[in-house]
Amino acid sequence: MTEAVEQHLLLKYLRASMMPHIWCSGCGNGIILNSFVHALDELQMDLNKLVVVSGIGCIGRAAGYTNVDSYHTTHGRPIAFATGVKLANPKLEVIVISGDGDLFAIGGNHFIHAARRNIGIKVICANNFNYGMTGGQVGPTTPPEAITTTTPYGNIEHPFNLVHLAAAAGATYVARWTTLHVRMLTMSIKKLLQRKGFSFIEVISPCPETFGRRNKMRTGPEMMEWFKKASVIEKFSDPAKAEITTERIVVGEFVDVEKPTYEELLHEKMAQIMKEGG
Amino acid sequence: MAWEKAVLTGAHFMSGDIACAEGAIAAGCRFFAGYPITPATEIAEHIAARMPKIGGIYIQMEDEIASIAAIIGASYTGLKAMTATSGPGFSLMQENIGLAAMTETPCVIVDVMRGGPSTGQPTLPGQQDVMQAKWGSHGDYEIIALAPSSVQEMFNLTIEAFNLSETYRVPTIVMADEVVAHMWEKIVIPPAEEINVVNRKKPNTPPQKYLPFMPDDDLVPPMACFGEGYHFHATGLTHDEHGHPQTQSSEVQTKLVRRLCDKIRKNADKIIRVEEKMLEDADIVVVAYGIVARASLSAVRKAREKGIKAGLLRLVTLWPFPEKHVAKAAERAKAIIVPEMNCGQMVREVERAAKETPVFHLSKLGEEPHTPMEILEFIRRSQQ
Amino acid sequence: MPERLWRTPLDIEKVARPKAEIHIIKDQCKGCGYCINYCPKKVLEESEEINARGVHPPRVVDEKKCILCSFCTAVCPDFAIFVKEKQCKDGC
Amino acid sequence: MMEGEIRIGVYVCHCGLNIAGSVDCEEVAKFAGTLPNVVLARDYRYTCSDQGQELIKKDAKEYRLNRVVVASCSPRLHEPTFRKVCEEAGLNKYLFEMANIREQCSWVHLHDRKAATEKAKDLVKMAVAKAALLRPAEEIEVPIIRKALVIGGGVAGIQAALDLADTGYKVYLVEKEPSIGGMMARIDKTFPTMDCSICILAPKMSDVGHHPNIELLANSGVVDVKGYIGNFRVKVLKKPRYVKEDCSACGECSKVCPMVAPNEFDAGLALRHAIYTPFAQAVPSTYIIDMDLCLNKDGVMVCDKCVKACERQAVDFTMKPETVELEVGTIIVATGADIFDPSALPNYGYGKYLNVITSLEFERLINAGGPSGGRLIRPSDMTVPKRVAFIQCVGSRSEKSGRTYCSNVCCMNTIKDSLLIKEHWPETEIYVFYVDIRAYGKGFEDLYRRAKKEGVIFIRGLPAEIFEDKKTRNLWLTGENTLLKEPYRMNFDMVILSVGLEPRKDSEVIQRLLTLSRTQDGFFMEAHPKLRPVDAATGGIFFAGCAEAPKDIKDSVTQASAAAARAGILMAKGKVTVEAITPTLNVEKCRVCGLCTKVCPYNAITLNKELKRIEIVEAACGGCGTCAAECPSDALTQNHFTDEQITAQIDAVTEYDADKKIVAFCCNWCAYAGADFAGVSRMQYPPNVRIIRTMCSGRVAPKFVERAFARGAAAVLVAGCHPGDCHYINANHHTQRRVERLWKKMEQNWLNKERLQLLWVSAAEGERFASKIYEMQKIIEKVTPEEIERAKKVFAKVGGT
Repeated sequence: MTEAVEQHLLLKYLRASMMPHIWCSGCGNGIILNSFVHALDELQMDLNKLVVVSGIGCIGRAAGYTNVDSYHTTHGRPIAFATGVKLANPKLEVIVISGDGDLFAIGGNHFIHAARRNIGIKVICANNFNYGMTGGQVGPTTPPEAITTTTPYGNIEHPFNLVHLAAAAGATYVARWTTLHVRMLTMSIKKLLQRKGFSFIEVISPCPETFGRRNKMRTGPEMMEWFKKASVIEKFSDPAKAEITTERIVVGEFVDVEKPTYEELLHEKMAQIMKEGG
Repeated sequence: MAWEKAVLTGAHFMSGDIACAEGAIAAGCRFFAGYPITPATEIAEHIAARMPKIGGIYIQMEDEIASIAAIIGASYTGLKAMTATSGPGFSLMQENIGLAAMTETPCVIVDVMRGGPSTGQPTLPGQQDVMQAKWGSHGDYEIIALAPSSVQEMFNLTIEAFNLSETYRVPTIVMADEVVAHMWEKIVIPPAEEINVVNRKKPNTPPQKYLPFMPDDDLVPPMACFGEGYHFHATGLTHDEHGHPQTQSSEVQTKLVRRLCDKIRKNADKIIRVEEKMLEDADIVVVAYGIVARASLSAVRKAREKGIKAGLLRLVTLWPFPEKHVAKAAERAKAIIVPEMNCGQMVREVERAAKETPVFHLSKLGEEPHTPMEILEFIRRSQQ
Repeated sequence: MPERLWRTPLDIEKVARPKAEIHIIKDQCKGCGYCINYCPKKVLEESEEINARGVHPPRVVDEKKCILCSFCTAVCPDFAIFVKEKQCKDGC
Repeated sequence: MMEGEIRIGVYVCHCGLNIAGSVDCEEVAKFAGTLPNVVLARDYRYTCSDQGQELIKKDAKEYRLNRVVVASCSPRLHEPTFRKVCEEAGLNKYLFEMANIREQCSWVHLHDRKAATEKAKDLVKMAVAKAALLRPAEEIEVPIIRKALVIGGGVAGIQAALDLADTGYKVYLVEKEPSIGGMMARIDKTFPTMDCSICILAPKMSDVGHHPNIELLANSGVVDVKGYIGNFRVKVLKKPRYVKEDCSACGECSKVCPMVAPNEFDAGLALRHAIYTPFAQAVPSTYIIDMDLCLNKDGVMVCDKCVKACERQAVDFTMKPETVELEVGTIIVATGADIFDPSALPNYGYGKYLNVITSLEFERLINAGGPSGGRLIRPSDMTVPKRVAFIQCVGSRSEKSGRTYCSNVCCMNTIKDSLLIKEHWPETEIYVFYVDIRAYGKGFEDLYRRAKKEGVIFIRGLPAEIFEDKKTRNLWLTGENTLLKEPYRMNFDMVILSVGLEPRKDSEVIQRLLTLSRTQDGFFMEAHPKLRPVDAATGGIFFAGCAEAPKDIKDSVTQASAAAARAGILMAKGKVTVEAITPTLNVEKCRVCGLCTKVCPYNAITLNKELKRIEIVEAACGGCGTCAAECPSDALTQNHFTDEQITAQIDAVTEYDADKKIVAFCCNWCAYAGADFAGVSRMQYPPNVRIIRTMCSGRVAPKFVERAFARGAAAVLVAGCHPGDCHYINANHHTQRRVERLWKKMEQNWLNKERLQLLWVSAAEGERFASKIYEMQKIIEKVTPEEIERAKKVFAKVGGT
């Protein structure tokens, strides 16, 4: 075999000086980042027009790792920040990569309102069912009865169904994949990058260290096997029924519609007002 | 549209909030994100009406946290950005004011102060947020805060605030109060060319050489913006010149945090503005800011008529605190009076600067601001 | 069609199979094992050696078996493996 | 009908010598004249002839006949004919009855004129007895859905579909392979005209693809069929192609696909990719992914090369199997045939010797579009053979292969192939080893001559064995030249096995779904070999192509057009009359127990709980009569097969010499047809069986059997279709249940239960029927008079004489 004399094909999309990343062995975040840069590569995106924004949490480091304009905001606020960026320069492709806790617990309000406004930002959510960076506490997507450091006797909260939430809030593109469906994920991300409106992809991501370990899935491969066994690919099925259980994980695309974005409508109005104005 | 055209040159009769909005526009602000709150709402309303006409962006966010986050984003994308709020909203913004300070984001926050704490008295004036403005967010940092005391100053100081925040890459706060904000007065907006507008320093290095947080001699790093091809990273984490997180190094932490403070402290003389009235021979010095300074001035005048050597030191800049000016005034003064619409906030800074000179605090909460009579009375008494 | 197919197809030689060149950046590997588990051709296995991160990076069992699907490249969380088509004149 | 006097006319038919040859028809007629209600009895040479028919009409008026009985051939053949005559004579066609004295009498007792005549009398007596009780009936009309289903997309299916579609009917064409075209698409040239097979087929294929009236369901299979003539509800399972119809068949995906496997279409002589199209002219042209081969088979999308290569983004790994429901009025079965696998004959070494190939492999090799680009080469060394041998009847006409029939196409195919070789490589020495050369068709003989003229050598006598020369990989053929009566031992470069055609391995599936019958060879059986050669016994279903028997292309196309025409006739009429053999309910007697609703295979009887009553949906009724047999209170009567009528038949049989007779109840579709088949094949069996025809063995109520025994019958036979083949879905389950109950009862009463026999026999199993009668003959010989008497007593209460 050939020894690795040369650099990784996709290294140019990463901040080499920050590699290797901080993520644990078997963590799905790396796969998501990998899939994301694959998509950039396949689309030959203009990197000068790309802004990656992330919040707080393990996946929050993703912004720093992608070698484009990037910003690492406070906990829960990436979408609000991204809204400012997108409106300030609609030509920019603004991608928010963050976690389930950041986007749907502390940041939930910003998510639903950005979706409602149909701001043309793209959100990729790594859903690992817990707060990994702080050591595995219960989160808005933690499955019932799951053991976390703050639900030592099993979770009694009802988790969010993120794709249903996104669809209900008005997202124009909604998909869910697991890190095992990395090919589909890449295709979805490519689609995401080529769309106008508020778009959302949930990526079910293995977190063996702080979640799996406490829930009978010690290693990354064990969690991936769960994804493999349980996943069923549905085509534009009802997101309300897109369950995530031990037996069944519904993945696929759920919504793909076009509607005018906030920035489009805003600039239309402005043009009209300026015409009348002078 | 060129910003000159956006400037409403001429004499106008308008409220402080509207003047503030016009000031922002005149300063080149083209992005406003806000959330309705008395007594700052009219700023948003006026901007909402004006921005579309001049190609600027107005967006009403879901809350104040979102508003400040959005203007930080807009600023990083190259627009001059502002938000306006009052006490409750100002509290919500604190964490991201810290982020703005940490990521050295030029942006302006208007805090129209009302009676607190909590929901307090939304429709009555207050000066209770002045310490929060300085210390509200966690960790060590410096910001700049200005206190307008007239509608004209609502206009002028908003421009000033933008110039300072652009110059020093620091969040700058206009500490207005309900009276100044809702008061209608005549103001004069000068011709555009006579308005001094400062824009942030741009890097002159090629992208591959650019270090986003490497300061020049003035301790302020040149600022590239998203979409300009610099491919830089900014983070709220402690970071080195590259903007790369350094969460373990005390060296980087010390270097960064000191600089963030020093770039303001060391430039304090350039930043600070005060107004001195009849101080040359003043025995009694009134130190005031905002609307209270106006009552103080007429009180000082009345005192002079009555033969009392009183003088006024009006703080235009609240932060960094005009320490030297207070000290100087304190040298020959027998007493210093600090009337404030709070239980005693800036008075502490004055005491610190006044050394031995006795400092009396004239506190007033709720209802109307101090009347000249109240202050005059206090001046008289303070003679004994 | 139910006939029994037992012959070696006549064009077995003609159908060109691309040659793979598997690159493993050993010290980048965190040893999650995804590439090994999901290689459809079982081209990879865990090696004995211990890398800079203290794990066993994968080792190529038989590069010839690789059909360049590049799933290992796609599924690696650590950018530690990638596959390229061998660019070789009629040497190999 | 309310009229008082019953006036029956009886016609005993000679059918030339077919009947008269072994039955004294005059005597039978005389006998008939003596029977009650008979006002006229004649014997006539050919009753089905025009004159015969006119005679009946004339008599009907003159003698004011209000019933007609014809004793001649099987009602399965001529009942419709005579019913028409009755109608023309102004009689309701349900006032006609038939006695089958040919298939079930004269032909099976060729050498016992006396017994045959006696049996004929009995049969006539039974018919007359039933006739007296016949009632006129009006048939109800069922609309026919003007859509057709064609199963199988070979040349037969294609032709049938096109004909129907051109007539203007909507056609669903279901093909299990990824493309239509079938066997013909794989053949190089056709005999005797030698035109390029695919060149003449491809245009038809694309017509199918584009025809506005044809919906093509490729890569699909029929999984369920419900309903009846004119109203079939069909479920078709569409297997996923994993490629959407947007596919432009550019082939870029195949180029990048890393996985390869032998191409079935090329008999495994060439490779294909996991994403592929079986051949250039495939219809639909949409590519398909072989999921068993694809790297993404276990749900994880490992490889996305094809997805990336596809400009139109037609590749879709998320496709799932879908079931489509169709409603059609007619169904054409064109499922084709399989190829015999010669490795079953080890002496020919196929699968062991590389240079022994099948005729189909030959077709692919000689085909310019094939894996060798049209060069006939030896698989062992890719050289062109100098000496080639063809071996005929491999998998045909031999006990050894288990295929005793002639596959019909192999002789001409070999002659064609030999000429193809001569055309390309004239020097080649060609030997054909045969049993007989059958060149019966138009232009066939000329082709045969031509081959001989071209120097092809024909040797009578198949090789016993083939040996391979390990070095040269040449082949030694040893056998006997049966003309010269001398052994041969010859050496060849290549041997081509002319393999036969055999029924599809999965024929049972279609057979079960459509309740069809099959011949002993295993091909589907037509309703009548002469007069209804493309109809299935089940109404509304027709055959085309090799599904029915091995055929060449011409015959397949001919039969396809015929089938299309037959289906077209039904659909053109737009409605079909359901025989008036549905049940009627006597509300007074009905106790609303609901047992009938449980046995009805069509759910045509339902229990209305609110109104506390039984309701019958006539249109849905299949007419099996199982409900009537089940009803404990005799409230249900199956029209034209009433208790009274059947009892009358039983009584007629058992009036004299009951203790020597077998009363047989045979279902119309299998058992009765099987008995007919025995007759058609002139199988001889003991004459003492009397067959009573019911539509289904499910109609046979225990009380009929009991009645027969109560009246002293020696034995009773209940015969129906094989379980699973029942024409009324599963009605004959109940037959079994009932017979078993009777057996138990007989045992409990110390009766020899062997006297009651249950036989499952298909329409093709005349042999089986005949041997059963022999078997029962043996049984009744042992039955003592005491036994008979005991049975009479035991059953007297119930059956009641």
